[in-house]
Amino acid sequence: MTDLCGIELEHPIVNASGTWDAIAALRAFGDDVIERFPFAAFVSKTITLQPRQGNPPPRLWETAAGLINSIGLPNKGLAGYLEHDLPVLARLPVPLIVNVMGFTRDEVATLVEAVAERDEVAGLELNVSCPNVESGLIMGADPRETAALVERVRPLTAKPLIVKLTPNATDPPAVAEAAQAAGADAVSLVNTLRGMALHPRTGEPWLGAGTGGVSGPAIRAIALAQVAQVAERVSVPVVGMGGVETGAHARALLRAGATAVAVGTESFRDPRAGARVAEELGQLLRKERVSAAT
Amino acid sequence: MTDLCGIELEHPIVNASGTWDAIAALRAFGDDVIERFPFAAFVSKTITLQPRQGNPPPRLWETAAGLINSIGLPNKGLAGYLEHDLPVLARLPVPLIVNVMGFTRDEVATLVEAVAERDEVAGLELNVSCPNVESGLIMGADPRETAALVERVRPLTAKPLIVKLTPNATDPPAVAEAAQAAGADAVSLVNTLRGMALHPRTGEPWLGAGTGGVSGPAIRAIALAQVAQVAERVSVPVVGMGGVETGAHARALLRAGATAVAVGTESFRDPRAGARVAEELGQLLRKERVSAAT
Amino acid sequence: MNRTLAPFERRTGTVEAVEGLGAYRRLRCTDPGGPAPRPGQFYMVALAERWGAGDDERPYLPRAFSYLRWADGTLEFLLEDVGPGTHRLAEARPGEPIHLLGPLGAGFAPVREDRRPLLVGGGIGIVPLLPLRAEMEGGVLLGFRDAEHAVAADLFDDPTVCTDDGSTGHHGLVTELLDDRLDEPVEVYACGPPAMLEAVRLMTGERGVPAQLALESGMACGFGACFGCVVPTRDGYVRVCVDGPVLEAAGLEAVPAH
Amino acid sequence: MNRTLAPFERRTGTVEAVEGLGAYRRLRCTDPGGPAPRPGQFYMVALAERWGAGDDERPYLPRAFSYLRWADGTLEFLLEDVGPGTHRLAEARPGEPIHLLGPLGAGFAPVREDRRPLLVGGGIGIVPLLPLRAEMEGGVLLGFRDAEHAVAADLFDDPTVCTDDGSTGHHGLVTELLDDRLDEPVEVYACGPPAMLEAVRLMTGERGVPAQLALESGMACGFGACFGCVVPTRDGYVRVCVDGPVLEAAGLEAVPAH
Ligand SMILES: Cc1cc2nc3c(=O)[nH]c(=O)nc-3n(C[C@H](O)[C@H](O)[C@H](O)COP(=O)(O)OP(=O)(O)OC[C@H]3O[C@@H](n4cnc5c(N)ncnc54)[C@H](O)[C@@H]3O)c2cc1C
Ligand SMILES: Cc1cc2nc3c(=O)[nH]c(=O)nc-3n(C[C@H](O)[C@H](O)[C@H](O)COP(=O)(O)OP(=O)(O)OC[C@H]3O[C@@H](n4cnc5c(N)ncnc54)[C@H](O)[C@@H]3O)c2cc1C
Ligand SMILES: Cc1cc2nc3c(=O)[nH]c(=O)nc-3n(C[C@H](O)[C@H](O)[C@H](O)COP(=O)(O)O)c2cc1C
Ligand SMILES: Cc1cc2nc3c(=O)[nH]c(=O)nc-3n(C[C@H](O)[C@H](O)[C@H](O)COP(=O)(O)O)c2cc1C
Ligand code: FES
Ligand code: FES
Repeated sequence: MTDLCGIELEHPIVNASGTWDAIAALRAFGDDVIERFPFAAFVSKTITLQPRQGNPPPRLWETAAGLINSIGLPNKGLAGYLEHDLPVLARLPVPLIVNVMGFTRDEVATLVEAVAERDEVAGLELNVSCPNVESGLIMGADPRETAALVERVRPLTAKPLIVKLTPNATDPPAVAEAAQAAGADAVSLVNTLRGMALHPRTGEPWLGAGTGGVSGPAIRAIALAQVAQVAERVSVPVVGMGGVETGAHARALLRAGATAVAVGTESFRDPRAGARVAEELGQLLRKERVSAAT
Repeated sequence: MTDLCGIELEHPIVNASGTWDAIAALRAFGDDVIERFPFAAFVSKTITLQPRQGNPPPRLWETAAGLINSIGLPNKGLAGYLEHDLPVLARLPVPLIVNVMGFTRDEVATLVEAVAERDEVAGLELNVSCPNVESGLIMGADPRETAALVERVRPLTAKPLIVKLTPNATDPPAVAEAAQAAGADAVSLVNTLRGMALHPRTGEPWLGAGTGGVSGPAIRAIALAQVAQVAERVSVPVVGMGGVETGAHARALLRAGATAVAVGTESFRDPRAGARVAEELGQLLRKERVSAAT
Repeated sequence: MNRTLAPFERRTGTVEAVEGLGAYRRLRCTDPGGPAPRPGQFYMVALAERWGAGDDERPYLPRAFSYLRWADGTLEFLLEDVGPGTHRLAEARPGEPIHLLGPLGAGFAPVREDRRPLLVGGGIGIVPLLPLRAEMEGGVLLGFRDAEHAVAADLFDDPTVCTDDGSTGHHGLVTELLDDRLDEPVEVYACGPPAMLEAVRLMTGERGVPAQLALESGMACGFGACFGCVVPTRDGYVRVCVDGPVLEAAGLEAVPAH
Repeated sequence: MNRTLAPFERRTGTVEAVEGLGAYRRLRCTDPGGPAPRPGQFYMVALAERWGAGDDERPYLPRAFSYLRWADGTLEFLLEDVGPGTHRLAEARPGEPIHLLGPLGAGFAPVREDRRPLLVGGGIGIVPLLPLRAEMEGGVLLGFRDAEHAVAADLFDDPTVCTDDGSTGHHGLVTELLDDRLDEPVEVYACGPPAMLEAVRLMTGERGVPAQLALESGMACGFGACFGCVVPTRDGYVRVCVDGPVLEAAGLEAVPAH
């Protein structure tokens, strides 16, 4: 049993937001998805106040041991999510964590309030990797911006608030400290690193949005360093992620100070990667206990 | 011919600082190194005012499509470099760019003045990826710090000053703009991304220094994005680097706005990688000219 | 029903044979416990070992492939070597373990009342038409670059074949052959390169002929998780992997070039 | 002279054979245009294709290997499969292109006046001793984990062999055998695991016996470019790849465990 700021998890492995769509999986795999759900909690893809179509394709580029994506947060918007998705997600056998993002503090506040009041929701994750359209600053890259945001929404709910940090920042530990001081119950990292690729023939940017975010094994060592530095500086639990493919990778993040570990891109290669990583991690931890005892 | 802020290059490919030691190469390969030098300019490893032993081993960790290093800038110090290394490096058939780093602005000033006055030196590269021991800030992560440093040393020499940016920053383009405004003749990027690895058995940090810097293909897409963003914001030439293994990778950085391209970790796999990349790049550019003409 | 649910498991089969078929490679492997797919569905495929270390250290993600044949416990794919993933698969050795996820997506729908199916394939796009042809009578028009690629047409019985260079069959584009048939009461089932499918979409649209297009798109996951494979439709972007790959031409805004 | 200069070129040979030798694998390849190396020198080796995509998507960098034999145009290596790089090489197929850089580093120095060479090897560390033995008469003490590893001792003529588990030869550590010989006027030439070399360093130091140790160290480049392979000596860190791999025991602060 893992306690993630009050959210009870069967094991420490959850999905990374935006890398697993339980509703689409039900269409592809049927109810097995519910009976054999691979994660200890389900983190929904980022929802915004208004519906979003997302970025123009192409949205994907495969890079060395990694993926660049420019999905652009397509989603049904708050109302659509609450009406259509939430009832289906309530069928999942695990706690539901809803990831939200807004372009102003008020927007985030509206989202947090409306989502938190729903009983199906165990906790919220704030995606602060986007610019504040008022200040122009990336909310999650600036400690003051992050603090102001968390202070604004903290009073709106007693449910766990997880702040998801961006790695595209000079000092993620400072941002994490600011989030904690402002009342965040946990922090999660890393989000994707800004990346780019050019069309092999035309030389123009390949991705419809020009640039995207890098994920997968290519960022594993960078993620581990940031998780370790953040965990050293905050006392709230840390959800570590970035390139996790095996139980050993998850173990490394736990050693670095993470309480839970999220599996993202690896799920694209294996839809049940979460369950496999959890299994491998469990075996590693048992082995360690045995050799420690003897 | 490539003109890098006044430094004439036979082709656009140079070495990345700290990834090619011409003096050691002479010991391993003999004078062929001089007769068939693989780069259009030689960029020396960072030198500091005082001699440095560097970090305790282990200093290397191989990660997915990349390398993490914690070398720690071992060098003979300014005096040792000028007395022992410079005379040997003067034998190289290409322009010499000396990379320097200091822990205070005065230290950097001393280095720049002493190095720039030597005729063997064609230009200087300022490694600003380290903390200013006075302000505690990473010089190259903060636009004001960078501007203050460049303003301090700019008057000391008429020779080209290249500021090497760190990717571990929220807004590298802002730092580049500040460097340009303060009188930098060019900027180079990216340096390594902060990364970490744990010992496979003990779980303790593998690297003697705890963390290190990630280089190689794993950071290629991240480097390309930063080079493109910086090149868009500054008018001075940009030296692009990060994971370059082939002429196509160099071509992408040139398209993104770079004037020259540095080859780093790939030289560890092939000591003449620079010459190969230059050759492949030349073929690509010729092909493009032909198909453009027809 | 045009969608067989995939087992919720990336399963591991064994490569049995990889042989050339004209310009293409045919890969046969075991599919332990895999259900019978529907024509137009696809699989996400990756070799279990040494998947990577090709050009630019790729492939990393699995690749999407329509199935050429499925017979209890055995799958066949037809591959065109266009990059590191298909190259690695084209070099697979018998006995190698191979990861399979699928069948995925929505296949072709039954033909409409009072219409005869007309199957139109271009290049490697002929693949999903073979299992479809086994289920419905109807004409088959196949276009290829040249005779070497057209060898794959032998998989079909009496198809009408054309090549861009005239090295075999009619000299010209398959869409030219299609044009002559659009006055008949047909329903078009097409798969091929984007340019061909876009032409089919426009032609059938003008002539009011229903058409089902099996699209391709760069995919990371194949089961709706990444939102990366979208194409623009009249009601916004849809995911080719779960809402397609077979989509009604009438619903599409365009067939994207990528 | 204990250092042959390497051609300034990563050259590409061809794998001719890979066979088992007890617990180890022996790889033979062509070495087009490579010069004769000196005992104790090494090569940076990587297969030209599919170098990567093993555990954790590795290997990425080439790996360092002493040479077991060199005869005009042909190189032999002995490998212990301990990770993705050695694993890939152990699986190499005849005909595969293989990248070679070398010979690199400084090999063993001639024996001192009035001293007889005593060669001491542990495990895979016996490799550089074979070409050395061909150049100098003297005793050979070899230690292995067990009989399966000790098979490699057959490469030498009449070595004294011991195993940790006593499954063949003397039961015990090679350093115990060495201890009995240190009163003789010998010069020790040793290569093996860090713990063994550290023991040799301390023993020979106490008894005032000169010893040359062939060290290992994690390497990225092998030609002094990365400063990654350093070991601590009495005059600071030195690079094993250019100042070594053979270093005088007396000059070392310690033989690092990594
Ligand atoms: C539903 C479906 C069914 C398919 N059925 C078949 C089939 O039956 N047979 C068959 O041969 N193919 C089929 N394909 C196509 C097949 O999936 C692609 O050819 C394959 O994924 C190419 O992978 P690759 O690594 O070989 O080449 P890649 O290089 O990955 O892809 C080739 C193309 O992708 C683009 N590209 C180049 N580099 C990158 C990069 N780094 N990241 C992303 N894109 C890049 C370029 O446009 C290039 O032309 C199908 C695709 C789909 C979606
Ligand atoms: C001069 C010299 C001569 C040598 N001669 C021989 C020889 O003749 N025969 C022979 O078999 N070997 C020889 N070696 C050792 C050989 O180079 C290593 O065994 C090889 O590099 C291991 O690579 P790997 O990928 O197989 O395993 P790796 O996993 O790279 O290395 C195994 C060890 O390295 C560490 N390690 C684990 N993961 C990593 C990582 N990601 N990055 C860095 N280190 C890691 C661990 O301690 C592990 O036990 C020699 C080494 C040197 C320096
Ligand atoms: C295709 C894709 C879509 C993503 N969408 C979101 C998202 O909607 N919200 C979010 O907070 N993170 C999103 N992420 C980031 C992941 O949650 C995760 O932080 C990142 O991918 C690193 O983990 P990984 O290397 O295991 O994939 C997305 C990542 C990918 C690859
Ligand atoms: C082993 C190693 C040592 C390095 N030493 C230096 C250095 O002394 N000074 C410096 O400015 N950059 C140094 N770098 C960074 C490189 O110059 C380059 O910015 C980085 O490696 C990215 O390029 P690459 O991916 O092609 O290696 C070093 C990199 C490596 C791998
Ligand atoms: S391929 Fe991931 S959603 Fe379609
Ligand atoms: S291995 Fe690079 S300096 Fe020795």
